[in-house]
Amino acid sequence: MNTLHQSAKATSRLGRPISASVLIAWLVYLFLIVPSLIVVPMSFGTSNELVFPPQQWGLDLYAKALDPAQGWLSAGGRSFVLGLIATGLALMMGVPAAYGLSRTNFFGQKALSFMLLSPIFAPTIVVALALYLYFATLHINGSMLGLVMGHAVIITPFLVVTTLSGLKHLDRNIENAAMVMGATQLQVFFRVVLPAIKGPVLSGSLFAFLLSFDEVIVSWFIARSDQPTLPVKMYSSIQWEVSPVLAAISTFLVFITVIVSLVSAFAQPENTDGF
Amino acid sequence: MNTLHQSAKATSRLGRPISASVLIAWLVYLFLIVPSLIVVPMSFGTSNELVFPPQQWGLDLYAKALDPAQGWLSAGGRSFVLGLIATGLALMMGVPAAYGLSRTNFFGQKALSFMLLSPIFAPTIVVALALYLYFATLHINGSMLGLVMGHAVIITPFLVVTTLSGLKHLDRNIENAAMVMGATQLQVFFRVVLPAIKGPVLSGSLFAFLLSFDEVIVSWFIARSDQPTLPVKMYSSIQWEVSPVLAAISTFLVFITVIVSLVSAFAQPENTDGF
Amino acid sequence: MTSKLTLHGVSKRYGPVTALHPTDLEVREGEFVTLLGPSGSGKSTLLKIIAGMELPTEGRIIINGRDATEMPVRERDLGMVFQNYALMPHLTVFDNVAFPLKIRKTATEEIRRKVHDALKTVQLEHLKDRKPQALSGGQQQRVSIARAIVYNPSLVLMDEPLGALDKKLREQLQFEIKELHDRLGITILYVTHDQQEAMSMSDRVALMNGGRIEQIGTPRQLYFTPETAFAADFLGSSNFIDATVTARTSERTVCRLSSGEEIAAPSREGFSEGQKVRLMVRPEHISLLGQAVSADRNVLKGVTTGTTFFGESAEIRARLAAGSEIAIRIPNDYSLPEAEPGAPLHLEWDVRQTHVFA
Amino acid sequence: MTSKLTLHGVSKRYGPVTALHPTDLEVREGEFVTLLGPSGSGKSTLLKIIAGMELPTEGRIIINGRDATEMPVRERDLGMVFQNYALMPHLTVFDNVAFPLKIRKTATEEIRRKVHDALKTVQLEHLKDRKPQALSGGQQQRVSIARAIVYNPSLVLMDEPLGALDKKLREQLQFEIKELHDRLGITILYVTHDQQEAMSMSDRVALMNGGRIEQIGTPRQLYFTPETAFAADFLGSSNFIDATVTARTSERTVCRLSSGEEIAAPSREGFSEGQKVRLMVRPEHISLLGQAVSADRNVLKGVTTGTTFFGESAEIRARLAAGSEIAIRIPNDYSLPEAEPGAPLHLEWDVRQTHVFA
Repeated sequence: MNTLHQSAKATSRLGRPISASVLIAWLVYLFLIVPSLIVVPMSFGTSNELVFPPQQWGLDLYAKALDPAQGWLSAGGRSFVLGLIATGLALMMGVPAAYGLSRTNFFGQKALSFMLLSPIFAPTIVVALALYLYFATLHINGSMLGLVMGHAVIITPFLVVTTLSGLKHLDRNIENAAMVMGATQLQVFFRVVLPAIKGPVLSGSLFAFLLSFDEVIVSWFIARSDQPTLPVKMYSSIQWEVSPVLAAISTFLVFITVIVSLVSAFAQPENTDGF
Repeated sequence: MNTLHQSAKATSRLGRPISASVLIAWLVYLFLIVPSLIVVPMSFGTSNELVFPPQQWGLDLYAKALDPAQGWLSAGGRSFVLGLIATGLALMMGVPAAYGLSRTNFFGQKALSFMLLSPIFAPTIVVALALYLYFATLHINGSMLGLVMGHAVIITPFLVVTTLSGLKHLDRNIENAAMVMGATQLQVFFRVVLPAIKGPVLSGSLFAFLLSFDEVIVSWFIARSDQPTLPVKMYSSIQWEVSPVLAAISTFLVFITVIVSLVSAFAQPENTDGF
Repeated sequence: MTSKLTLHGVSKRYGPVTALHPTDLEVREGEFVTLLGPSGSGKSTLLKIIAGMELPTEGRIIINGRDATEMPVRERDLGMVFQNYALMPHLTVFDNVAFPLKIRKTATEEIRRKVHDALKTVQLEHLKDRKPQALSGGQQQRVSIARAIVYNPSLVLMDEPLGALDKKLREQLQFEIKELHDRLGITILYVTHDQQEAMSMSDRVALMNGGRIEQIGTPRQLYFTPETAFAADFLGSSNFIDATVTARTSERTVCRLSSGEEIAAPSREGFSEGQKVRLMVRPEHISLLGQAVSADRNVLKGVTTGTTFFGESAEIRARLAAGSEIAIRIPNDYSLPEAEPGAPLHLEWDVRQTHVFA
Repeated sequence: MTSKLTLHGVSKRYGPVTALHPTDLEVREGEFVTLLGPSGSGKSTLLKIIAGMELPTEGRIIINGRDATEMPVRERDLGMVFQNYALMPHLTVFDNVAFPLKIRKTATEEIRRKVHDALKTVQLEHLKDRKPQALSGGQQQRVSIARAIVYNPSLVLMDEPLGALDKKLREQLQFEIKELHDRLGITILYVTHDQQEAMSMSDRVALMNGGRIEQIGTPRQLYFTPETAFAADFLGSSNFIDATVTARTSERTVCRLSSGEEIAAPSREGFSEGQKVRLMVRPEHISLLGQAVSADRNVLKGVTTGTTFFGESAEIRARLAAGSEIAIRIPNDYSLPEAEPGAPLHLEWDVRQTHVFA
């Protein structure tokens, strides 16, 4: 009687097959993440070739990456500004569009919603080619305007999706309550809806910024070859030779990505406003 | 008294500002979709240059695209097979991993789940570079194995996400009920969990297949130049000249995308099993 | 007393479907009126039309003397309390209650004072700086009530406000809302599907069924003189017995059951001899031990089929000689013997508690 | 009768938190035992330990004579019904009920027969080809019950099975489950937080509070002789009055209120003169019109503060001379005059219905 059972034992006995799937999760994770991670130690090498592990350790590659003459800094700055403007444009289009979609019941809303999101599924190469041809007729290839509009086309659907998911968790009656209390539709949108979904919208904006910041193909078509974005410059330089400085740039990009997605993950959970 | 109000009037008066946001949704949609659509009429032109609208209509470009000597057919076949195998591999890794993630409560599960999904946020160019370097040490660059593994790295996180969303709607007590009734953990997984989430898993698989079928950058690094995937072959041919036959190929890709995403949209809604 | 809400022949059709037949209703100043009915009975449609979220197909709505039929929601001068509180998650309790005043551009000092008073009324001053999510369901609904009364609207609508709360809390808030109504003299139109809630809170209840008001009156009128079988069945418990009218005077209608036993009921218009009817008597009006039989009591024989213990009362189920099952609700006593299944029973009740329906 | 479930000193701790103190419990063959308690009282923890979803920190579990303490869930030979039905959405009603039999590799013909019988028991044969989502909540729970009894397990666990249903359906299924239990002789361990449900269905009720069984007994024992103030308050309505013991014989304990009035109660162990106590009397045991005062009746003076109409009964609230509020539940009569607030009242009740708690 009254034998003591340790909870560790309980977990291992009752939960064994579940632990198996946790093990699978870890293995899959390693499979997915290892390649991206070996770049990081490589970036702290000094040799002129990319090898793992590096034979000598140092910060030479970072010094080279930060050398203004190499053009990496200006490309990075260009990508940053482009990302900001494109995200701003996507916000102004995507949030009202998502609100319109989620708050009306009219014939074809389903279809519109499906079509609005279809660019997410569309092949990048086709979108890139199409944008190139389209912008050629508008004579905006090679301009910042072209890049901003191209990126906005790519990232707006993602903002629509994240905004829609935020709106789905927003009780429709909160808007009704505001209207009964005397608010106009504009007041409802700006004082009730927007503040309530700011978490998902912020998270979606960060994600959209990352997408823009990392985008290669559309930018490659549209950007002027002497004014590349950061990923385009990386891509161009890889086409000729895999320069070790790329490991440093890649590590920097991984770092930015981790930071932004961490921030985004904290902004995501709903009902955390102000906590 | 007893005035008749037409509901059209009601909508326009009470719902005006909402109609405004619907209008925005349509305009945004046009902005996003028009570029991709102008490729379609172009593909029915016959001239040697890509112009809109085409001066003459015909199917010449399609005939050229289907000519085996041009290599488009074999590239398409290669992409198709690659997509199937990579999706299969991603299914075998992603579904058990998602199940493991969603059905356990242990320290670090949140972190693991975040890391498992982080490749979605990772810059493609970095992943491509990293995979290239990694596969070089494994000597599988240029092989189908390399392509399959590279694509699996890219698409597995998406399968994990869709499977997780399916599992979130599955009442945990359904599994408990099966166990109380005498089922083993394996029986629970195969006879209860899998059939119940087959909608989201199918939808996620289709999405994963599309991602693989449309993927450019990773394939461009890994594939042998004489055995390109369809998007890589398109990309290579654009680098030299924008051949009109690309409009036909693009139209075909758009068509495939629309079909697959329609099927996926029908598989998505939960609780529709068997209806 | 002045009328705060008047509906003249308000109806709603969706294409060929009629959600609400032409309906008249008046709510007087300070009155507590409840729309009671099962889901699909039209009570929500009616509420939405009054709030302005739907337009009526026909009819006119007068709120506080002004024709509000085509008025936008925000001009109708209503307060509203929703089942799921509908508080703004990004605002504190104070700012939620201040919202309607800010919309009205009330002066800051007046806002502070009015919000303070409203929160004091619902006893939540101490929580004014919390976010709604940090409150319990009952507290959230109290905030929502404070928000609906702080700007002193003509009429407060309450849409199943206690539906999301558990039983103990529901009873407590019933009491609080009723007390608030009596103390502040606000006019309330309340919607619920819970007959107990409707009866214990309302001045008048409008019982809805199939898109129309089936009966309207005080809770006592609905309970003791239901006009239809639906009203009898929906409010309180009820036993129905099939019978045929055999005799009729201006005072009494006598009906015969299939067993040959006869039951008397007070006469109502519209029944004739030979007509098939349904008799109704409530479980708690039936007594068990036969007293001296008088002309004022109906008596039936039956056989016990089971008993259920409910604490403050117990239910005995019996099968009548006429075949149907009947429930008898008796006050519970300590010393009450459990009735054995199969034991013969004599049931009796006051003739005045017998109701006849077609 | 043999024991289907025996718990010996079963407890559960999560680190420093004790979710369940050492608990003994026995459920005999054919018995209907209910674990009743508020959320956090330990009833769910106890159920999970019995089902095998949690392991006890200490103690032993015997199911149908076999030590099941460390047995995996699937070998414990239990049936279980969950609040949200837990039916498999991809299987038809027939296949859901057949699932446990297929797991046991029962012959196809026997499966067909047993599933048919089980569905007939819950009156759902005609829906056997539907998917669960095409059924109402009540029908889904009946399928779930059929699935839990089709393989004739030693013990059927029911975890708040009626919690997701509305009131009318809940009452109907209470009746059906009880009838099924009586007819098939199955052994049921039922969990609920609804005291009405526990009292009307159970052979015995184990009232849980703070991680232990506070009192166990028949519904009548718990209702009429509650051993603690918690039990008195959780089952049924109750009025508590503060008092001090002034005299004590083996039969009666006399207590004085702050107003100087005296109340008598049957004597129980453990109270001494001068001790502060809480007296309890249930609202329905109090009568209004003072009969000839006898030694067997307690009498108090009060003033009406309000009345609430509930249909079959009405509640009068009064303030005692001693200060506290008290509720009186009286059977509703047609002719009952509404008591005016402020009217003086004489309350009286049987000494035997008075309970004393520390």
